[in-house]
Amino acid sequence: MEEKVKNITTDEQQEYVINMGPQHPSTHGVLRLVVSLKGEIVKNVQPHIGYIHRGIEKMCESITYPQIIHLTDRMDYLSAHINNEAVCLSVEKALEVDIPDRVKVIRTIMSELTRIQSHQLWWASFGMDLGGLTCFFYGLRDREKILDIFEETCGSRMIVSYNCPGGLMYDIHPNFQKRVKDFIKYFRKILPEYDQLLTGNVIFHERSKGIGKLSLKDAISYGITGPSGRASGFSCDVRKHEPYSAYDRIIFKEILFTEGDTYHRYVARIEEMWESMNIIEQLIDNIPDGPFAVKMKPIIKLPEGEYYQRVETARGELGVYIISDGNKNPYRVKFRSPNFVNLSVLNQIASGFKIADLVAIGGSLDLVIPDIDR
Amino acid sequence: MDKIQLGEFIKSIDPDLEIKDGKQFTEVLVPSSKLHSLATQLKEKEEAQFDYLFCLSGVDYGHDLGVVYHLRSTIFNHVVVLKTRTSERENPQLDSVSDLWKTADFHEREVYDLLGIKFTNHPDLRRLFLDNSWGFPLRKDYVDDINIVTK
Amino acid sequence: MAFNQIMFILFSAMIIVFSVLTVTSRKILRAAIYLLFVLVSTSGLYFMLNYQFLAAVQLTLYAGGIVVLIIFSILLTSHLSKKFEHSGWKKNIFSAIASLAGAILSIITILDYKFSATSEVAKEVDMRLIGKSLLSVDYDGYVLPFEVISILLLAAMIAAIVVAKNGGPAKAQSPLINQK
Amino acid sequence: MLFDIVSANSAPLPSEPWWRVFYDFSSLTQSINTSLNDAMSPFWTTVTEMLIIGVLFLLFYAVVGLFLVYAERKVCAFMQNRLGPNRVGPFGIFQTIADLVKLLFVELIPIKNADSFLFNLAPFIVIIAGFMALAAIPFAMGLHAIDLNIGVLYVIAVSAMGVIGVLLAGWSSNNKYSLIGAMRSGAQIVSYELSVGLSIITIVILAGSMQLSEIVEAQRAGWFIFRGHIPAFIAFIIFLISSTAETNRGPFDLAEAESELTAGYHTEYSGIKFAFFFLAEYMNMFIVASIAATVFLGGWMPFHVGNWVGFNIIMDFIPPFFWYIGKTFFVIFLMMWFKWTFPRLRIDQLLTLEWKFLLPINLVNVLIMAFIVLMGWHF
Repeated sequence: MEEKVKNITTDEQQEYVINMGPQHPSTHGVLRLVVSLKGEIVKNVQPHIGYIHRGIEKMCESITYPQIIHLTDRMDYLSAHINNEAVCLSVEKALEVDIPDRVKVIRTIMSELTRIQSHQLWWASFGMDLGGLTCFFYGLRDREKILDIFEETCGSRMIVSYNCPGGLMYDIHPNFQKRVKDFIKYFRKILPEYDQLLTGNVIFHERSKGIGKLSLKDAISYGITGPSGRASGFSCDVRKHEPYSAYDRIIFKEILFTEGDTYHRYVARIEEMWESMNIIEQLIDNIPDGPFAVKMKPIIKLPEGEYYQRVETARGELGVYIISDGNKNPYRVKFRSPNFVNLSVLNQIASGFKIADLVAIGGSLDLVIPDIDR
Repeated sequence: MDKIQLGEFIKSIDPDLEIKDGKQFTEVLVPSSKLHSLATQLKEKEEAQFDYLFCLSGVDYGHDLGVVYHLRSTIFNHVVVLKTRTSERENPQLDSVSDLWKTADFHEREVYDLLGIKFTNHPDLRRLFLDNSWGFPLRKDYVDDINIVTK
Repeated sequence: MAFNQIMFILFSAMIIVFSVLTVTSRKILRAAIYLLFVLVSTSGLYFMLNYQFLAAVQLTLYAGGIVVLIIFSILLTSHLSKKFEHSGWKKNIFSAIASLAGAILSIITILDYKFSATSEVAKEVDMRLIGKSLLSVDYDGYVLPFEVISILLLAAMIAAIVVAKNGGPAKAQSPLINQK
Repeated sequence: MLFDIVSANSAPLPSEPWWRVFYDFSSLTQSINTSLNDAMSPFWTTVTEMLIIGVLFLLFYAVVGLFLVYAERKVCAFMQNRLGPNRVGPFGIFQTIADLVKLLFVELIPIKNADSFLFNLAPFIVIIAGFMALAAIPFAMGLHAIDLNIGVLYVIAVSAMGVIGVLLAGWSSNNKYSLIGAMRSGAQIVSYELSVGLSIITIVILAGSMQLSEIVEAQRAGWFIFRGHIPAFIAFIIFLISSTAETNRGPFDLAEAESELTAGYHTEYSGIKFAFFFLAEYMNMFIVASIAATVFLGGWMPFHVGNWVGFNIIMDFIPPFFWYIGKTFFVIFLMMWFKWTFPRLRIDQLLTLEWKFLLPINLVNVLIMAFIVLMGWHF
């Protein structure tokens, strides 16, 4: 044993390795971080993932396109509707189907609602990561209201599966517009409360400003998208650059900051909630009449070729890369999931900070583990 | 640059490359030996500046194993798709691009994990999701009688 | 037997037993805890003598301060499973001789002293008196020792900061390596 | 004497109003003492008195602990737009008892490679430190176990010993999270003890005594927080902050920061041993709150306003014990309010706050207070 100790270099002796996860309150799921510490300072973070790897990409190869949609719900379960949309858009583009305007508008409204509820849950859990437990209940309280709207229209609260190739599963509920408008009215009043509880707090500022800085160069090189990337100044909003559904007919601004620290990742998401409400307000009164879906063939076969479709989920750019050989099953499906990419930067930006900061940084990246593992 | 200009530009880098005008993007079929040098030039040439690797997918083409790189320039907003293949199935090796785009680090580990393609010069090539006792599940010849229902 | 006597015997027994355990324990943190018990029992003795200020100081400084610091440094430097080696017979003999000598010396001194019985009630020491004499410059005032001790403590603090700044962390040993 | 229940100097003066005699517990305790003395030898009297006090404190400890757990849940639920416990008994008041019963029956998981002696000792040290501090607190007029003439110093000294239990728990659990939690807790409590001590000393200067009963008595003319000008108020704020830190409660609950260290030093504890830590946390909160109430808010003294005689008499009718409990729970409510609204600090920020802000402010504050007392400027 003496020998062993002597062989270890001084640097290695300093490291105190702890396992964060797979069961840990702040990893938000089964993520395992092997953290090397020197005192309280994080030297190295190695994510160990795969605890809930279900092989969705492999499963997709043996099922049909409409079935894939239900698998995408299970990736980023907080952006379920947007994930559905990615596959649907991909299939519709490949088959060159014209989608009715009504579908486009409803999809956009639903996407933005999904984004708001996802950010609400993120805000709730981020507050909890920083030790403000009350945030959790505030966030969840308001999220329930959106989930109620989903339940009424889609029949399901989280894993909605509302899209299908060619349109929507069903038409919207007659109450939909009223309830969405009510919600927007309510949430416009309640969102400043979030700022009062957390954003304005001195301790919160101390905990988040200048923590986990991600430069623009790194953000692009690591491919960090979504609010996390935009907080660093990486203009990566797919809704803006490559508008899909009804995003080309509305006015909204892309939230961009340059600082790229935890605080601005936080503010970017809060601002996005405001922006999402703006988008919904522009559309909710102008849902055009028409069919809610186009009639598609019972068995959808994509023409041979490769299709890449990007959408903006609540966490960043989701890419669906489908290689089709003309059969009813895809030959290969690849999901470029935003969380998987965002996780890869954790070591880069968390090294040198304290454990408490690691938790804050992890929270500000807003990781959803099933989307990492797929 | 639009798709045609992009094709011409890539021709100017290396005239031997096979360029395919895909439905969405310009696709370039790169032999695995030229991949790294082409990627470097695409990233660093003033006119191209493909600084954002937004997707890296491993594909099993039946007898070949391949990797598809989706590159975008955040400045010019043009996209190019690089495709490379290796016919070796026992010990497939490709050059890593993780020194150019850091995001490739995780993506290549994923490809190694699911398809078994080894990336040379990768800083930390370990399996990502699965442990060493698994095969490479995204390969078409992967057999798992228990978990995969083929019917 | 009067109640005070019982308490005195109890406290003395605790002091003796835990003192012995402190020096014989092979686990370092246990030794520190036994030391804590010794110090707390001593302060109990002071309380019995109605010397409350000293008792409270004993608790604050020794039990609350020094033992905490000792434990803290043990936490930083050693691991749970670490045990001391058995000391050799030479060490044992020498320490036995030394402690015997000390014990004999104390016992002789105590037996030599004539404890005169008094009927006076133990008087409470007024806090104001302590405070005044601590800061008094009279013949029986303590302001000089007080200041000297302050300077000593200041020097110790500066030294601690210097030690901590100059490669302190680099030399400190992590508890991790002794885990085997 | 150490084991006297009665404190001599709180005997009522003949000129006092009748309620004061009525509410004075010293006559009750004195009569118990004399009747016991008549019945048995002095030795057995002392033993009996010790037993009575011990049993009373145990009961008090348990009841207050259970109630505080319930109160925290209700306050927390109120802050978070929830209902809180409402199933067991009316308004859920038996919820904590149900929890306690559960904790009693939970398996005590033995920890491999843990130092079992220290592991089992740690919760007791924490609990005993709380008990010892409780002894010196004046609950009402003439109602305290021992009235030490260095009462304040004693309470500070004893409450400092709880940290040893925390350090032991963290070290002996053989768990890395626990060790980090214990380290944090050690650094935190050792630092914040200074502020607690200094802010109390500010008031000790004003009161001119360290005896808790005398400090309360000195506030007959008005609570120190009102009489001591701004320095007393600053001292109160600092005491609130640093005592919250010393009891390891949010936003200073770094030792058990659940989002970083799962549960910190008590990660490995289960069942009744965990319950000890849990209870001790609430009792520590109760103790620091009662110190705050006693030293700053007049202890069991009723609230009086200058010349409003009628108002003052009405206030006098409220028994001193309720005044004391009311003030204590007000401070406890403040501490709960902190916990449920603020995010947690980081360890370096915590120490910076203490060493760079609270301590210098406190030192200057003590000087100002001494000057005010010297010049006789206080009310």
